[in-house]
Amino acid sequence: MKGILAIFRRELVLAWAGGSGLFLPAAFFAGTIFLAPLGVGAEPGLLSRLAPGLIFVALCLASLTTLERIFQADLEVGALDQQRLSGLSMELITVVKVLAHWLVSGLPIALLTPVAAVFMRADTVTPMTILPVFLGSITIFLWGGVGASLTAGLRRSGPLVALLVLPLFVPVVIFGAEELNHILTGQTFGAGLTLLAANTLAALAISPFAMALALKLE
Amino acid sequence: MKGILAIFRRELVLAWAGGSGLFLPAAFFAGTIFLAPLGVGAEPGLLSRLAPGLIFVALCLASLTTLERIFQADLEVGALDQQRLSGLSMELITVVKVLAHWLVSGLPIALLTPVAAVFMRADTVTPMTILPVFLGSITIFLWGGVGASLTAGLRRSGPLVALLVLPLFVPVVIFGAEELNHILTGQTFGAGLTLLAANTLAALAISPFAMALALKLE
Amino acid sequence: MINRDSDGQMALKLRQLTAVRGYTLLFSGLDFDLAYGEFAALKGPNGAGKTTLLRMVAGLIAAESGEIEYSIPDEAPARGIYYLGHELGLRPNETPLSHLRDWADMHHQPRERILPAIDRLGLTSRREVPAWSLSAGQKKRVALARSLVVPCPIWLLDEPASSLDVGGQCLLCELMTEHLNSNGAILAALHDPMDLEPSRVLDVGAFAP
Amino acid sequence: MINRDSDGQMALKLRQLTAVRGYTLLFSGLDFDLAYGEFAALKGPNGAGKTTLLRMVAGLIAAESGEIEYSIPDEAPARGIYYLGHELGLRPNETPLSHLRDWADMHHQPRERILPAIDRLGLTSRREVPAWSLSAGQKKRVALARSLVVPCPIWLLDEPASSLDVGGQCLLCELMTEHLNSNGAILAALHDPMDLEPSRVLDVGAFAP
Amino acid sequence: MFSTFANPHRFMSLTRPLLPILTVVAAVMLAAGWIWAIGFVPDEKYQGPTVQIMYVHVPAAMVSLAAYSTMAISSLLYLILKHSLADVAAKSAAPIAAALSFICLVTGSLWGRPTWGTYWIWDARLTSMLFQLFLILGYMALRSAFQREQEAARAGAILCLVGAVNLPIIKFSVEWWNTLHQPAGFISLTGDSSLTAEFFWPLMFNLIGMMVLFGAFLIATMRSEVYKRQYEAKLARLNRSTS
Ligand code: HEM
Ligand SMILES: Nc1ncnc2c1ncn2[C@@H]1O[C@H](COP(=O)(O)OP(=O)(O)OP(=O)(O)O)[C@@H](O)[C@H]1O
Ligand SMILES: Nc1ncnc2c1ncn2[C@@H]1O[C@H](COP(=O)(O)OP(=O)(O)OP(=O)(O)O)[C@@H](O)[C@H]1O
Ligand SMILES: [Mg+2]
Ligand SMILES: [Mg+2]
Repeated sequence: MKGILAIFRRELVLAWAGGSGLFLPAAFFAGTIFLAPLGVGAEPGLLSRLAPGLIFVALCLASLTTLERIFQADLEVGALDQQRLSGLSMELITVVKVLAHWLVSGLPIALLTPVAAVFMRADTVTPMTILPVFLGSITIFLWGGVGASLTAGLRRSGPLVALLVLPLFVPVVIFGAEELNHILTGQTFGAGLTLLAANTLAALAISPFAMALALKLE
Repeated sequence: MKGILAIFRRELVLAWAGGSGLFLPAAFFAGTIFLAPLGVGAEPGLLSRLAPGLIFVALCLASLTTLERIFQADLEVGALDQQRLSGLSMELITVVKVLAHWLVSGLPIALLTPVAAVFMRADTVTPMTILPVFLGSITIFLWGGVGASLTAGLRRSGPLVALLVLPLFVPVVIFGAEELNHILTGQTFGAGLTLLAANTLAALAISPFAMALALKLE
Repeated sequence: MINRDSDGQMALKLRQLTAVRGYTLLFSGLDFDLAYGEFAALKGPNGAGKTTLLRMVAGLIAAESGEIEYSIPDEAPARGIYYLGHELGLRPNETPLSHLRDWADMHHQPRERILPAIDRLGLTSRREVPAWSLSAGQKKRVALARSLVVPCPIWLLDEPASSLDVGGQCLLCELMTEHLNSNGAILAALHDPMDLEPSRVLDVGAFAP
Repeated sequence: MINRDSDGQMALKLRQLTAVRGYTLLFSGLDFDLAYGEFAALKGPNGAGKTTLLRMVAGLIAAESGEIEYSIPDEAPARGIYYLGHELGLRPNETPLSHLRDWADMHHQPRERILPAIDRLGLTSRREVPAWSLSAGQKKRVALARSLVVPCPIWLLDEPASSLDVGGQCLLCELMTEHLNSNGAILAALHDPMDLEPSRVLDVGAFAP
Repeated sequence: MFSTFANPHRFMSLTRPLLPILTVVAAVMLAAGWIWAIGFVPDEKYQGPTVQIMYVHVPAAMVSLAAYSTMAISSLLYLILKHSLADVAAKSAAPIAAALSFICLVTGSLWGRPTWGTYWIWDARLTSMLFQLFLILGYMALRSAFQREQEAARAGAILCLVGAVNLPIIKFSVEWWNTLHQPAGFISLTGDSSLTAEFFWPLMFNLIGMMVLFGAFLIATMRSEVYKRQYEAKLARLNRSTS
């Protein structure tokens, strides 16, 4: 337990200081919120409708770009070997890595969603706005971790292998964006939220084993 | 000349096989065309107005995700050293690298623009639709290359790049999206196109020197 | 199979090991025993499978067939194996100090051992610079310091002497001698002879098909 | 300064070289001449600045102060320097063959030399596998094959013998002898003695502050 | 010419007396401009008392552009002449330029609320000003990521010059797009000002005062940077001679 906490703490520091910390979500956030209106024009109704889709696409990209590098970099320099020799289970190690990075680059996007919504002039912004993005971001990071570990284990750089997980993202994006849209337009939650939560649970249950297996592929 | 052609050919193969090839533009294309309507709803006028903004945001993200790795990876394994020892000018080498990656992940986005426009139900789609995205994509990739090369020498991977280049992208996004919008709504070109072209020329003239200088930083 | 008792003096028993990489059979039917207190040299030409064998023994890759049996004393940390590979496990943006702290924490070892280890390996002035800026020999020394911070009974070393200067090679011999004296076991892939004479030699090339 | 004539027998002249890395002065006032046909060994403890010096001479990093003067024969390809560093310049997903093709093209050298070079370095069976799957010694051999494909008058070698097996080290000595016989110059950072005796020794440690 | 002036010692001795003079001039100009603006200028016909913000907004906007130009020119000089004083100038101007951009943005959006009915709008001038701020922050972040001053200087200079493409866009954005923002006209090349004299002169005082204040700040930060570098060099020399 102390060992896994040590790994968690380290990954958190790495994620934070190693560049992805806050910058990445901030960058995607900025990309979403600043660049989109530049291209679309600043008409009120238009922007707020774009927001859910853009936020979820930003999440997918953030998860892939941050996670892809951690697994691959650790594998290349042999840091993963050392972690495996610590006797801790790979399932725990991988999921801890993903969660640390989610905490640093996924969660802030979720927390910033209401701000984004305000900027994009949504009708109603409640604290509930965070919920679908919160669930969606964990799920996307976990599935993204599976894609990243496959890339790393196969030593093929590049998004080719990450393409494999795109289908896993699709339900999250669809349900998540739909629910977010509901909330932003002042409607109540729909059935999508349950499906989203189910997807999150599935990701939590399956992805650790998938990631551990993928990294042992070598 | 033959040497630089060899490098160009190699970078092209790398860009293609190394993962960025076609997948990335395709993913963004899909993201734009399939995800956007999910979040926005399929009203005719609405979608076509979103298209310019979405396409340019996609270009910015595509340039960052592909370019960041090329310079850094080559620097880490020492491949850049060997290229420098070839006696070819670093200005040429860097610009050739960027253009190869643009060819593989930027140009396809430009070429797919009319298709995207049709899907998004723009009023008028002419071959001219390609022009602003074509110019814009080269420019974005060149400025993106400057950001990537500045941070590669730092050996700190991570989204510092995004912060650096986002301001450089802004004019391109503003001019480009505006012109594209003109075209899609059946208007003639505006002053923006001249400014866009001027920015492209500036990028072509300045960025090779900036990149070469930046990579000599170590 | 891991045997958690040190009564049996055998540290490692390899039985009928077979290794395949890519589509090539590297070696097959490899039998070898390593006792505690013993230093065995692993020999063989480039590409014979020395690294592959060491990684198999460390449990980092699976053997095609055959068995590997350890017996590791109870008080050893975690899996009890110190592996020094071609890749040293250094993350470029972290410092020697932060690496050693992580390793200590990960294996529940006290952090007090870190500073003496750094001193002993001559890294005192470099302990707070990022690993990418270390020289090749300095990197190797950081990885060697790990053996002092996380004391493991079985050492698996892949070309441990490479990129160390003369002083560093002496230090390595010292560390290895101390380890053997405290009843540790060492299996090391070597191309060049070391000052420390191995008690046994395992030639992977002899098991090639 | 590059002198494009080989009349002057001096391959390299280093004058009052000073190197600073981070905030540390590594060496200063270093003077050294290397003539064609000569093999000089670069010595010094870990972190003395051997790699730094070689990279400076190769033109990959700038000297803090001082001058480096080359004279390179007209027929030499490009900058005429073969640099074998700690990083071998191999992209993990490319094969030995594709690497050598690139290098040949980049320096306008005929591709016909590639296959013989691969054969000579014993890589024939490995020539089409990705570089990440090569063993340490095989990677080194790919980098050595470059010297045959792109023949440069000045060789700068950073611990060339490391991770080569006995046969590989013989081969390296052969390659170096041939290069010296065809009037080439070699400056090599070495920790261990080689079979080939260096005609001069440059001790970087002697110029440390 | 530059190198004789750019000798750090000469720079230090030249600016020692200059600094208090500039400070006093700036203080006097700004004080006069403000008292005039608040006390003696009538409220504007349409905007009422909010027009007072102009006396901060316009000088801050113009001087922030000047500050960025200073950074760009110094960077160019540094890349060409490799003289460290040019780098000192660029480095020192950055935080001042950032602060001025920030003030311009804040006062602009405070002014926007009563005049345009919104704090923020995605118009070209506003956006490009926002990105100038980001660019300067990026410049500072990039510099601080390097260990050695020379490397930081070179990287910073490259970024700053490349970022200078943004300058004309900020400057001329109001002419290229029809936006909500006021077009230039307060000082035009043809000499005729769209502002009446009663608004013009206090603004002029504030503008010149702000310009001089920028000069004073710049010189002060440059002096402390030069001191810092001299101290570090001395320390390094000491380290070398003792080790
Ligand atoms: C956040 C919002 C704003 C930003 C970023 C901004 C930015 C700028 C900039 C960069 C300039 C300097 C232009 C130059 O040197 O040529 C400027 C000038 C000026 N601004 Fe703003 N501005 C903002 C809001 C406003 C508002 C709300 C008003 C008034 C309704 C206003 C009125 C002016 C005027 C009168 C000038 C002087 C124009 C001239 O004659 O050159 N600005 N602003
Ligand atoms: N992951 C892999 N996939 C396919 N082939 C591999 C892989 N790893 C190693 N090989 C091949 O297996 C063989 C043995 O490699 P190994 O690294 O074990 O050799 P080695 O004895 O350590 O050699 P060296 O002395 O050069 O370090 C080599 O021919 C290598 O190309
Ligand atoms: N980019 C860098 N930034 C800061 N310090 C560096 C950098 N590169 C090397 N150093 C430091 O400079 C010193 C010399 O390094 P160098 O690699 O030249 O040593 P070396 O003589 O090759 O040592 P070795 O025998 O271990 O290979 C080392 O102390 C190293 O930590
Ligand atoms: Mg090996
Ligand atoms: Mg070295």
